[in-house]
Amino acid sequence: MIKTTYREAVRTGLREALKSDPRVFLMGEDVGRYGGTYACSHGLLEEFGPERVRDTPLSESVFVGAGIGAALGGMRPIVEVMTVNFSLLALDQIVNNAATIRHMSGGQFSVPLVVRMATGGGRQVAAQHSHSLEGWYAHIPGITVLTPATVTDARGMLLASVREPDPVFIFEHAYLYPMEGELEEEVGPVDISKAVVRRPGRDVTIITFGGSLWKSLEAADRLAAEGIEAEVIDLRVLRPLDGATILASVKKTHRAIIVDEAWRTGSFAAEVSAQIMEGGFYDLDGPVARVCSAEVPLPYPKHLEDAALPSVGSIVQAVRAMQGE
Amino acid sequence: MIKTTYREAVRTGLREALKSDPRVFLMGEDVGRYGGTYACSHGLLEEFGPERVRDTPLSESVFVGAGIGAALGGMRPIVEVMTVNFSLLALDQIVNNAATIRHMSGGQFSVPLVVRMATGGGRQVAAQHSHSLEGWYAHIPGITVLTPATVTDARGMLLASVREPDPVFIFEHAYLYPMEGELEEEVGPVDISKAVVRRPGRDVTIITFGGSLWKSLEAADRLAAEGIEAEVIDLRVLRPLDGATILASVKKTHRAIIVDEAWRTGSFAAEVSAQIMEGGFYDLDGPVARVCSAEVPLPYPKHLEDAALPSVGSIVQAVRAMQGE
Amino acid sequence: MSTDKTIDRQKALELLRQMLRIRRFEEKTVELYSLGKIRGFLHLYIGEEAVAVGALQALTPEDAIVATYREHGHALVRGTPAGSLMAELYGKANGCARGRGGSMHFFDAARRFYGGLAIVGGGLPIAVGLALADKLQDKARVTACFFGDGAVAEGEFHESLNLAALWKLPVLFLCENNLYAMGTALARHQSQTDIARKAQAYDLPGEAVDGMDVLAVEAATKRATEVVRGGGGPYLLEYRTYRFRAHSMYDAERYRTKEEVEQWKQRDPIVIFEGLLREWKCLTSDDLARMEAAIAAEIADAIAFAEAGPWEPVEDLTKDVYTEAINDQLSALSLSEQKIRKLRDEG
Amino acid sequence: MSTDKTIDRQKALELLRQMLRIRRFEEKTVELYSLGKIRGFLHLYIGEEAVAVGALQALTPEDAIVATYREHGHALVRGTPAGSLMAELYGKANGCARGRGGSMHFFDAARRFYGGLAIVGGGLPIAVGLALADKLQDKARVTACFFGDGAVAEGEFHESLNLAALWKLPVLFLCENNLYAMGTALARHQSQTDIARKAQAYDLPGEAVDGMDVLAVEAATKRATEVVRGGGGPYLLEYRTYRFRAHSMYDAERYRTKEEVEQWKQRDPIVIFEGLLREWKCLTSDDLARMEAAIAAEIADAIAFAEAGPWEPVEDLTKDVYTEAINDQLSALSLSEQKIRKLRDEG
Ligand SMILES: Cc1ncc(C[n+]2csc(CCOP(=O)(O)OP(=O)(O)O)c2C)c(N)n1
Ligand SMILES: Cc1ncc(C[n+]2csc(CCOP(=O)(O)OP(=O)(O)O)c2C)c(N)n1
Ligand SMILES: [Mg+2]
Ligand SMILES: [Mg+2]
Repeated sequence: MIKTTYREAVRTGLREALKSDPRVFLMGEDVGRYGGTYACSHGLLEEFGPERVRDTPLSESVFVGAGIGAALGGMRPIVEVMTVNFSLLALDQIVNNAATIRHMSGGQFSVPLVVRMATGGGRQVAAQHSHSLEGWYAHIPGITVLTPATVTDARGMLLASVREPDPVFIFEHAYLYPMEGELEEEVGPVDISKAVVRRPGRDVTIITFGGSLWKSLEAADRLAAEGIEAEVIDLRVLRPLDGATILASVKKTHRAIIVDEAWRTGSFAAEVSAQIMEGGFYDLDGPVARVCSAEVPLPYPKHLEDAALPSVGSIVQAVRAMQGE
Repeated sequence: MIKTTYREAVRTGLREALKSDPRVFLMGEDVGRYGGTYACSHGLLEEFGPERVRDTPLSESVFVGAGIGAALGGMRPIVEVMTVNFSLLALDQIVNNAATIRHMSGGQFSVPLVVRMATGGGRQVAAQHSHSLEGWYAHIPGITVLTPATVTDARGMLLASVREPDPVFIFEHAYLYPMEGELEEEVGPVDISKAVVRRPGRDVTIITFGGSLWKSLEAADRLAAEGIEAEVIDLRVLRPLDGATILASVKKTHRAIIVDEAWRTGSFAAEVSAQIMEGGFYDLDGPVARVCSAEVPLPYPKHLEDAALPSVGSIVQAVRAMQGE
Repeated sequence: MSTDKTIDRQKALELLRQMLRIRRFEEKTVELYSLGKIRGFLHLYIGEEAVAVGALQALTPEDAIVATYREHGHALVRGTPAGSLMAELYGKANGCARGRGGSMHFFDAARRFYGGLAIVGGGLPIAVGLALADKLQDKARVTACFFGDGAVAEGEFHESLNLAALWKLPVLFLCENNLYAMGTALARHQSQTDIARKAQAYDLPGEAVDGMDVLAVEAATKRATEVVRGGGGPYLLEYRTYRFRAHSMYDAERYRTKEEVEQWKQRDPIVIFEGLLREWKCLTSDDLARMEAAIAAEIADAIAFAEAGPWEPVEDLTKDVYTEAINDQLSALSLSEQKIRKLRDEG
Repeated sequence: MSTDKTIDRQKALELLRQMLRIRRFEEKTVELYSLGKIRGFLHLYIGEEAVAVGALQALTPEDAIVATYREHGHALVRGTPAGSLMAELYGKANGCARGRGGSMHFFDAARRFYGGLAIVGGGLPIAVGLALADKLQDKARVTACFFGDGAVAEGEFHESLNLAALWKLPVLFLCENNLYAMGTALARHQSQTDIARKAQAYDLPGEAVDGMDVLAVEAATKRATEVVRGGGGPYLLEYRTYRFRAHSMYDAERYRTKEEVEQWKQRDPIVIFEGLLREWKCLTSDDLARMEAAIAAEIADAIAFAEAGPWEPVEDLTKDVYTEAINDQLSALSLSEQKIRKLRDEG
């Protein structure tokens, strides 16, 4: 076990991927000379050279589309879209090409593409730089959507993704990059099909993913002090969703709450709630609740941003409110 | 009352809007000389001239963005994005500018913009031309999302929208354009804040919108023949959602099913289900169900497309299955 | 019109035959459309045949093609059997994309035909990526990317030409300028109507060619391809051509006059080339009749192949959404089980 | 450097003062950032001051401005009080956007300052629309749209220039070419590094100007503005300039050498213009000291204003998501009631 940061875990994952397969290459804005906006690719240009670590112009649509094309052409591109906010400019390529080509061509073509991007709020960068749109991506058939929350997943999911035959989208919560964690030194690809229980409990299930995992775990600790034992599920994979793990937990706890940093209406939390409705209704002692972001373009000042985002406090409160029901 | 088509209702709505306010103008691909891909603006160029009915290049991002800018500059633009499929190219402008500017500027600026687009499948135009993404739009705070299903709404919602101070997105199901209906000759703006009960019933609530309304009503007729009286709610407005009308119905029927042409995972149907979970759990006799599209890029052949989309048959079956529970 | 009479007779007849094949194939699709055998959108290439026929002469089987929704001609010339294309138009499982794509989405892996992509401008980034893959793999292949004049207005045109030029990628950007984007005339969608000239903004070579002259198209494309294949980076060619028919099957053509269309029909690439071949004594009426008969037979066979083809079973609806995904019974709750993953043993 | 010594002394001093104001204001923000008073992203304009100062001389108060996340200078020159801007950087409710936007999102309706938009390239379509509104309303106003060299690669640059040129809209496209898009040098993101030349692809005038020379910037922008205001359609200006500091507060600057930065600092627009004014006998050391003192006082006042400003109450979080929306208590179920609509009585 080594202590490492999430950022470093991504970096060593990228390094490993580049080393293990000559078809892998990295491209995106400032992944090379700059070393990555979040320093996730620092040193890789020097190690692998400019053919395999490619700085792109500010042209999200073409470099994501070129990733699709390169994947069709036999390569294993890893594309970094700096943040999810800018990925809107590439959404046509993603929805209409990456996600459709395999099915639409009758299975003739595969798109083994990995796209990474930073997501989420909480760093006071205001309305145009704080979106949490991974739930949108999870709506698209044909792609896989991953939300690593731990250092192990940050590294291992990347390594698993470059071996996938179909497009994988990895959402790294920007808040997590400096976070430290324990990593097995030689950890390879991890499973990318299952949710995991990060904390067992019996009274309520807190279902979450990405940056919200840590808030949820802290909330669970606080609740434990009050005698409420929360089970915390890290979804890890938003698409295809591992409903079985969710339902098994709800069957045990009879109560569930979903924590999702997206705006509430149309959040991925709604999908999880709907699936519990469909598969776990008779196990429930009360309605499933959601803790999401306020329906507002995220403002810059800390007090307003804090008020808009899910917090340890709002999770604790929501769970307490359920217990009263 | 006059008999008219949905297409004609949109057209007369556009005409009325252009006549009633000199600040209103129309722009989009082929809205002028061609008369609109779906003929919704046929004759308007001749009547209002090329300054007010503007053919644009194929540049979705700039003509939607220019709509935002023109709205900021004192005009009341109506922008036609030919279909929702192409609107992905304009999503950055919509999410990052149209939806944020009012809040982000501290209320200094308004964006009185109307954007219309055709949505939905069912016409055998395959994977890149059959999306139903209005649910995605409903996720965005700062905009209003309308889904007219009737001729009255097709016309009246447009007239209401051009009077709104904030951006309104209107999704017209392409399948509906040739549909006939009854229209009050002088109908003006209609309410754009409420859902309506299109068919009263006592046994189950079918919640739907847009093109799926007609399938749902037909399903309700079939179910009535079997003695099941379904109440059919047309949401009309996806954002802000009229939860009260939904919950009032569920309180009465104790069962609900949502019909939504989007892919199931992350559909707007999930949001409606989650809201019933949160506000109507104790009224429910059984779990809320969803009838959505199969999770697949929509294929071209009719038998496969039919199998992928919600149908009268699949709605009837889903309701029957619930009754058995 | 090129006046090089030294052209090989067989070659010349083959060019004519290919143009005629496209023309007759598409004329037949119109009939089939009105019979309801073909549905959805159907965009005809009639009038523009010289472009695909001429341009594709420059490519080897190893090269790649990315085309638009108006791609019947390109696929026919590329060698995808007419039956496979006709079956695709029918939506049959023996079609070139298992019937799933229809008219707008032809695919053919064996011939490196990457669509049939129907979002205007959407194919350009894909072509750039295919070329990047070739460059990274040291393959001397080129990718030919066809798109319309309308696509030139899209941001993806700009981003694609810049990136391809910046990285010196082997892409042929082939603009089929038929003067209209649906109902919008070139001058109403481009401030600078000289499309070839836009190449300068990316420091790459650009050239306009008479797209009604199959020999001129061939010659220019061969020159361009040589540059591209030789490592010279991308090349922009603008073929000046015209669409004789409606944009798709539904189009009142209010945006242009009958006279304009008639004038362009005077420059029908097939009629003109046929005349030239006769003038050069390369073609007799008998030759032509034999050619027409063979084409008619080929198309009849294609229709028979399509008619006889099976429909894809409904159970296979979600097959190939993911690789080796097994049939997903629309149950979202167990999606994760339905996707077979081979984490460690996969290439 | 322009050598027209007939320049009005007061005017010249004002240009210098404006550049100095920006420089000192931003130097102060660096201190405040390290004190934690300012958070989030902070992009400095230091080194590029001649551009905003020179360019804005061409505008009247009726004209509109659309800028980027690097817009402190533009707002200061435009006349938004320094206190209002500083308060915005603090996130205080007396800021120019009620504190909601911070450094990247300055807004000022009274001065027609439409952001502070932080998606690269995202401001160009907005500017096109503002100009369209002016044209439709027969107003002889222009819209000045600032953007970086990095934005030139985005599709929106292309789409915007084409549409503005096509419709002859009064937009000044003002490219601040500081040779880098974050860490990516111009030659690594543009195949054609002569940005002004790209204007030809849209059939509009384009011109490059020394962006370190405030007088040259002013002169070129005035000429361009005259054309645009006169109905000549849009104009592209490329200001060649340099950013002396990091891209934002976090940037190891691995992508350029210290020597390169030092060389450019030799061309510091303030130092050079100051020298010129001294040479022309327009400026004494006393003048300068007085100017610095006044600026220091202005900035001290701005900080005091920001420090004294209130935080926006948390209850107002969702105010102005919609017009006159009342506070939405995060309850999605009653959203519809929370949006006050005035269907019939609204303008
Ligand atoms: C992004 C996008 N916008 C709009 C459309 C609808 N559409 C399909 S073809 C077409 C015209 C394209 O014109 P051009 O590129 O010149 O090709 P042509 O049809 O003339 O061959 C339009 C507007 C589309 N498919 N994609
Ligand atoms: C669409 C988009 N992609 C990426 C970013 C992240 N980003 C912010 S500024 C910047 C560099 C922009 O360079 P340039 O346009 O030259 O402006 P400069 O910062 O040099 O003034 C980048 C990549 C963004 N804000 N928007
Ligand atoms: Mg065309
Ligand atoms: Mg720059």
